[in-house]
Amino acid sequence: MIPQSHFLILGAVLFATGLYGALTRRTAIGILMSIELILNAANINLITFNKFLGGPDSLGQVFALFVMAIAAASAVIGLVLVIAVYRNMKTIFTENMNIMKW
Amino acid sequence: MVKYAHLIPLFPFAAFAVNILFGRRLKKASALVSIGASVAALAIAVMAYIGNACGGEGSYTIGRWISFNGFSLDFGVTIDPLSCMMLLVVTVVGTLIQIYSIGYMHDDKRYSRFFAYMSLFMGSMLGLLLSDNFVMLYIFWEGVGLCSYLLISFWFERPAAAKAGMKAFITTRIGDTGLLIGILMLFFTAKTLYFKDLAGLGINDATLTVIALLIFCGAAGKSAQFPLHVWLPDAMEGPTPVSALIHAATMVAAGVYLVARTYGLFLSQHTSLTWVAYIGAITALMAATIATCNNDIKRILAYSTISQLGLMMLALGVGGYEGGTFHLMTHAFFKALLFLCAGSVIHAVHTQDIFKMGGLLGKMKATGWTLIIGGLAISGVPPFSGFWSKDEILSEILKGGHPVLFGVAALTSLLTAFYMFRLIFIVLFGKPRSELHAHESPAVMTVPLVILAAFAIFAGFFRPVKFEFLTMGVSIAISLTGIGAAYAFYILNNKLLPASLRSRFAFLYKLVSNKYYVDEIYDALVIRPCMRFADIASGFDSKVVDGAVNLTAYLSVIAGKVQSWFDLYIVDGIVNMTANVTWLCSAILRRFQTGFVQNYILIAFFGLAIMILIKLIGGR
Amino acid sequence: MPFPLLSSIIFLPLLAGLLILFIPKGRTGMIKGAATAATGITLLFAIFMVMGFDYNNTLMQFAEKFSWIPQVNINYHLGVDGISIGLVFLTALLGFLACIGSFGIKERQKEYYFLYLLLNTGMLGTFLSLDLFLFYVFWELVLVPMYFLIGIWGGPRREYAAIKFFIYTLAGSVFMLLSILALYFTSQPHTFNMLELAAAGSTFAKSFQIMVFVGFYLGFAIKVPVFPFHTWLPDAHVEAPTPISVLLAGVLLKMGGYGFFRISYPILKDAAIYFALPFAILGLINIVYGAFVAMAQTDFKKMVAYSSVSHMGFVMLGLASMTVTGFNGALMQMFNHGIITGGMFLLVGVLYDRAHTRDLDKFGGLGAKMPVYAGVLVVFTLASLGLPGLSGFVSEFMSLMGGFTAFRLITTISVLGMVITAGYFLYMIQRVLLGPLNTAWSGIADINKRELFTLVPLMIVVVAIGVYPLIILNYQSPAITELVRHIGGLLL
Amino acid sequence: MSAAESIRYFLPELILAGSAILVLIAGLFTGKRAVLGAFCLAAILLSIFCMPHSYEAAGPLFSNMLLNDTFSEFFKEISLLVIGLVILISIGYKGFSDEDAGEYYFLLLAAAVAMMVAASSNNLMMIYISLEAISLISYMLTAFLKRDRFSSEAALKYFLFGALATGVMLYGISFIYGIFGTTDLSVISGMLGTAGANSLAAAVALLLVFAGLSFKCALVPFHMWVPDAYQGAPTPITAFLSAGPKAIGFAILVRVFLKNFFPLFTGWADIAQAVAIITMTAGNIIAINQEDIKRMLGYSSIAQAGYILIGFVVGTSLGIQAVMYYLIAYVLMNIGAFGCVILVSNSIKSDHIGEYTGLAKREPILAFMLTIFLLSLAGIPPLAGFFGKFLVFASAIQSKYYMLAVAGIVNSVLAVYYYMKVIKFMYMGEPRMVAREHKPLSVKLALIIALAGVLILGLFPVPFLRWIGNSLL
Amino acid sequence: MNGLIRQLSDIVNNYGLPQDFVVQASFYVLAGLACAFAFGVVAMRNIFHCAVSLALCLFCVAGVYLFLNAEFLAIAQVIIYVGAIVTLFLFAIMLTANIKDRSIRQANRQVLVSACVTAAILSFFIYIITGNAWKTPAPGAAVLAGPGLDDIGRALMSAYALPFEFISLILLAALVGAIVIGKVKK
Repeated sequence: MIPQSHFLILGAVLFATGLYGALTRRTAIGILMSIELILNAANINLITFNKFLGGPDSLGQVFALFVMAIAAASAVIGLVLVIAVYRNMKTIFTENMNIMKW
Repeated sequence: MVKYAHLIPLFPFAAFAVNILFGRRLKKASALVSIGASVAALAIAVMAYIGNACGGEGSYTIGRWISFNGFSLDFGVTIDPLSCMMLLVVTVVGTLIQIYSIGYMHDDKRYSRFFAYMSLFMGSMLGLLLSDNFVMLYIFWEGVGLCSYLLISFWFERPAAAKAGMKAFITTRIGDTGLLIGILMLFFTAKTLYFKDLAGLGINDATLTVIALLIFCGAAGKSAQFPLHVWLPDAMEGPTPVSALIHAATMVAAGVYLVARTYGLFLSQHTSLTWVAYIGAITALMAATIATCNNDIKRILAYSTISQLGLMMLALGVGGYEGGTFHLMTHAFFKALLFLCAGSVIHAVHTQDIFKMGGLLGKMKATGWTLIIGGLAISGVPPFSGFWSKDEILSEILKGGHPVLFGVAALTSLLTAFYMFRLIFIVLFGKPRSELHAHESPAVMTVPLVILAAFAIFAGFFRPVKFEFLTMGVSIAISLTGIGAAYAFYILNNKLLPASLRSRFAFLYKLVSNKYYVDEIYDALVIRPCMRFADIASGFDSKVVDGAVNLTAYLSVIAGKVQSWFDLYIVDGIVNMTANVTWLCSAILRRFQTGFVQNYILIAFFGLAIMILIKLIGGR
Repeated sequence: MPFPLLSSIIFLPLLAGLLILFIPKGRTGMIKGAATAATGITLLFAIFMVMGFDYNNTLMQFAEKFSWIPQVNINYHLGVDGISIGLVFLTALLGFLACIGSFGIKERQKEYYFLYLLLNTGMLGTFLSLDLFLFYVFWELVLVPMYFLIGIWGGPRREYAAIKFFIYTLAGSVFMLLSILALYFTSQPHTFNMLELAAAGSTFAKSFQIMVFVGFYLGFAIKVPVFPFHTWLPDAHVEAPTPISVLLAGVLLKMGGYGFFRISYPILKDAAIYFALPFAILGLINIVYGAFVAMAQTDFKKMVAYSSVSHMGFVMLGLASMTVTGFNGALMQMFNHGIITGGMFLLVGVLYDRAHTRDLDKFGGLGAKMPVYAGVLVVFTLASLGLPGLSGFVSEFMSLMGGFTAFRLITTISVLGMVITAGYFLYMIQRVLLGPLNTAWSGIADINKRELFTLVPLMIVVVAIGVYPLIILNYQSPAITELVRHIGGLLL
Repeated sequence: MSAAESIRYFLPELILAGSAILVLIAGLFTGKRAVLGAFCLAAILLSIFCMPHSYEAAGPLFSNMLLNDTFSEFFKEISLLVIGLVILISIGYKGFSDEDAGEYYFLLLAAAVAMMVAASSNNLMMIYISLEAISLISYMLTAFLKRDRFSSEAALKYFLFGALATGVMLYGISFIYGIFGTTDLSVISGMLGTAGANSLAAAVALLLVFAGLSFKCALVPFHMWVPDAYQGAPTPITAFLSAGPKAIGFAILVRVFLKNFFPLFTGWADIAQAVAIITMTAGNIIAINQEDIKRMLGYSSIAQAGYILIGFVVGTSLGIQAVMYYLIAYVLMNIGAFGCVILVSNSIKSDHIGEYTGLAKREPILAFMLTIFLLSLAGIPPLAGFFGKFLVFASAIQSKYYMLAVAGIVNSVLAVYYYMKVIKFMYMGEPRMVAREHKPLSVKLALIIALAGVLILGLFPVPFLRWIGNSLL
Repeated sequence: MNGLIRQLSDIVNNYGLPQDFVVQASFYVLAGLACAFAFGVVAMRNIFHCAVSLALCLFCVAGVYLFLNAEFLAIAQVIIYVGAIVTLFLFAIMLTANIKDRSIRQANRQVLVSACVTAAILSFFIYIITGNAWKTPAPGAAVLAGPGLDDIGRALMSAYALPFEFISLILLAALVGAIVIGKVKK
């Protein structure tokens, strides 16, 4: 039997990886991908807990489902924004997006 | 009759109000307003005097001035021989001098304002004399000081006059603060501010001494006692009638009056009295010596005033209340006379340097003879008034058993006689030293002279004359010596006198070589040491004492500058610094907002990590 | 319900100000008229108030009290007693005279008079409100118009001076707000009512009192101003237009002193006693230091400004003394200083309007060209340097008498400070009026009717109080006695 | 209460959602922003009208997804007020092209629905979803100036930052789910005694949720997006961002922490205290030298959030009242200020503070209004902002949080400087001559409402205080 | 899929290995792969490859779901993520970035700090996770297999109706917004 914590650690690792990516990727798209990883980490947690709570309740899974939907929505918006920026500034590198500072 | 005494000051005040408001329209009439007021005051003063003389001893209350719970202060008037006498003197002299001023100021462009100030002064002075408590006295005390300031710098276009006025006010003010502190101390130790309670205060001597000395500070400032006397000679920048009234007869006497008024305070312990005596002595001698070598007619008189006041203080200091106050009165008359004569002379010759004058007796009979009378009076030649008072002072000193002080007094009166007659001889006798078109002054000026001369002669008999033949002889001898010496210098070798004293020495040597031995002896034995001492004294006065005053003024200005610098750069600097520092922080902190989104995220999560860490360490 | 006299005194100017907002820009005559009328009627009301005031009754008179924000027990509570009545009258009087004095202002008059009237409302409200919250509101309300009045119509460095004044005073008053809140939550039942707090004052712990007192102190001391919080004052005074400096020196400084009288001392008596010595020392520093700094000034206005620093020192000294004499002196000194310094600033303004400079060294001999001006200036100067017979002396003397009971040495030194005062004032007179006429001003005109009209009433007050101080003492001394009895100071 | 029965108490939201769709459709036919805006306003008024009736039965809705209580009602009304004002001022905003008007208003109304749901949601899952909804809509609105680099860059930064923040929050919520076995707040608050509740995990999970919310409220260190987003976004949207999400954020903070997690929360109030102090200090200090007024107001709104957080940290009923009162005042004065900024930029085509010089001479009334709003933000009596600060500090003093109070006081003095800087420029300078633009009626209306609100709230706060008192948790 | 694994395990059992060895082994393999691909997402130079490895990572995660009795979620994961989102990413990449050159640096300047912060946070989380504060079924209560597809469906229509509907609004809004911002009139 696989212990609960191992699933959670998998989630934590994904979370950390996503965070690292979000902090270090140069392209906006890269950051978006990393964010997807973070959302997945959360999802893993939810589903894990749902199982190990051992009840009839399906909250965890439903929540995870909703998260997926929202992730999809936010991915759409994020990518549209990336495209808009690319359209106006011809770049996807975040360090070039600093016309507003200080 | 006494009950109207409180009206006395009101007339002059009214005159002041009228003149200051309507002076423009009144023009010459303003003089009459002031004089009328003075005459009215005089009348009531006479009534008061008589009433008092006939045993109507009455101090009474006018009204409440200030009161809050527990503390209340009523203003009232004191009627006793001293105040009555002074009232008479002030009103008489004041009236005469104002009449005199009609002539003296006739073509001045601020004619009416002059008389306004004069009346203001009269009012304040009379109020001062009448006041029965310290606060009231202090109010009028400052009032007369103000008037002296206004009148000294009356011709304010002359920078010297402006400066002199300021100097006078400040110097006296220094004394006045002493007086104020004294008053405060008195109130909080003795819980009274009335003169009548001063006799038997149940306070220990030490405190009492301090209070007395503080009050004496005020007196010294007003009546130009060493070391606060420096303002008086400069005060001569004012119009001569002013010098006569304020800086000879009345205001400067206020100091002596104050000491006399609070005499009970001094009598109850002797330290302060001794101080008074010695200060008086120093002043008297120093001023007299200076006077002997000065060439400015008014300054000579000013120094003589100082020395005479010193004499009065000395008298009071040795317990000679009678003599002091008596001399106060007589001095008022003859010194006023002398000043007015000087004024008349200056009016005639438009100079104040005695060595530009000479032989005026022929041209100006009235002025000349009255001047001589005044001179005799101040030199203490019987039967002139000065003789009686001075003689009384001397005898009191002797009785008090102060040989040293007696010597000083004697020397002073010798010198007095000398410089007075030096002045008289140079101005009135001999030939004119420069072409002057001198002419007698108009009657409006000479009549007061004559009247004052009369007072100068007979004022001595206001009080019963008492004879101590020893001192009388001594004093007569002294005065005659002085006069004789002066005669010897300035009449005998009159033809040989050059314009200026200094250059005369060389000339004397030439005379010696021309076998005029007498002059040599004179010169060797008397004049040169005398002159040198005088030189040293006046040098001391002008450099050290006066210098000290100026130095303090200068230093305080410097201090002011330093502190304003401090204010600007330190106190304010701190304020501005905080502002700048904030601005700097802002300039630095905003740099975190790099515009690079992943920096934002990094910062955010860094903060988050720290928070979690805190939780992990802090637990729960 | 009786006629709300105090409310009408406070809000009449505000109403007039709002009215002015609807007068077209061009009609300057109308605007001036409205403003003058408003301030004049306010003065009339103030006079009615003084007439109807029974000065043997130490309770609050003409009191008005309505619930304003019941949730936090805030009331609209006005009242006047012997302590505030003099200052209210002073404010109304100066408000009226300064309004006439500001006819000289030519640009943006509409805004000017609106703000001016708003300022008046704030000042009057501060002196009349008995609810700490209301008091604070009015207190802050004063700052805003003052900021604009200095910043728009001021001198060359006006913007710096204005913002400095604003932030400086605000910084002080916010700490006052904290203290107010602390009082509110400590009192049982929670209240902002000054009178109830004063009654409950003895129940507060001493340490708490000290803490709160310091908070209030920051607020008031900056207004007074007490060394070293005085540096906003020279800037503000110098840059402000004449009528505003008049109010600034005449009224705003008094708000600080009034605060001590109305709030700090009655409510926090233990702390007040605890801080007596520091107060005395600060008073001394103000007197001497201010005098020295004033002596070094070459700018006429700056000199007068620093002279106020010096004079307000007497208020501190009198307060420190904890005696009836000292308190009377301090309160009276506030009134007199308001009148005298107001007059001084008006006079400076008169000269500045003609010469367009305030550099004392540039004048000289003006006494010959403008005799009337010279006379008036001399009177105010003498009053200011404490010449007996004029108002300044009475209050300073009383403050010193009070101070002397408690602090001999300090008071003695302060007296010496008066010599310096005489020094710099006479030095000013000499530089401006005396000496040979500076030919640059040969064409200068003497003071005119309007300016004289603004000055004569002040002169009358100065002389009247100087000659017969009871006319003001009668009003204040019963209340002061009550206050001292309440604090437990010396009934001397 | 099950879904079917809940519907009738969900009427206001439904009305708005429906009218959102209608506007979207209407947008295909007409591009007139005034018309569409008027329609939206009508919808909003209608839903406000329906609101009281929907409170006949206050209580859990949709099987306790939402909790219908006065507290949520209060914040729903605030949200509607915000949206209404934003719609008014965006009618007069020149930046938009009419082509997308329908979508624009659709998004605004959707945001309104999301905010109302968020205000009343009683379930962490619901909270997450509704907050995400608000965020997503905000991102899109921020990017609404399609051809403007500032707008799109701001939107992308905002998005990236926000997505991460909400991700973290989601992660935290998942932990809470693991600890309590549910995300239903009212169930959770019954289980606080259990061992798990007091575990470290619970604390950290709460911290993560707090992080997500402090992104919404723009609290340090999750404030970094604010200046850029505010500067780049179209001004009406800036007004919306500064008011709407922040209000909702605080509502949820109060609901989650002070209502349900209070026993756990007390443990780490010190962190929140530090956050409050740092937030206001940083906001004020950086705001001091900003040249762009929108950016400056951004920093100032960070500082304001710090003040509001004081009331939250104190956590007493007075503290919560202070938060709620301050939020009304804040919404009014901030939107008012941005409205003025819109009018100014319409005429001088610039948001640079230096360009405001002499505005008072050219546009006296506008300058006067902006002055009032700024003074209110600075907390000068007798304006709304002052009374808000007063309540906040009062709550701090009452609960002996002296350090917080002093910090707040000092900050409010600091803040005065930069507000006054703008006023100085407006009143103490010579105007650059520019033709006076006519001002759209709608914006005037919005400004008048805001001004009246600011004055009334300051002078006669009694009814509002009563309202808040009734709306307490 | 569970059936498949069961058959596998039967086969393995014949070789005398522990009961659910395969189950466990395959979980750890999947988890490892997921982590590896995740690392690929954040580490690879070519953004196109990143997207691909994201897809694979998500696929493995879907696999992990199977071990949590969440078949429906696993399938949803595959459809939504791999099917929709990653495709979207690929489109975006093609629209914006130039995928040909592999030489561009993919990590920015703050790698080091980020690594530290991430490591810290990761360690915190693992510390917490191992703390085992999680709610567990009361002892003796029958541990159910967890909700089946029908449970989820019923829940969606009853208890979670509101969020379910609400998300539709979100999606609509996202759609509309995306169109508005995306389309530009030439």
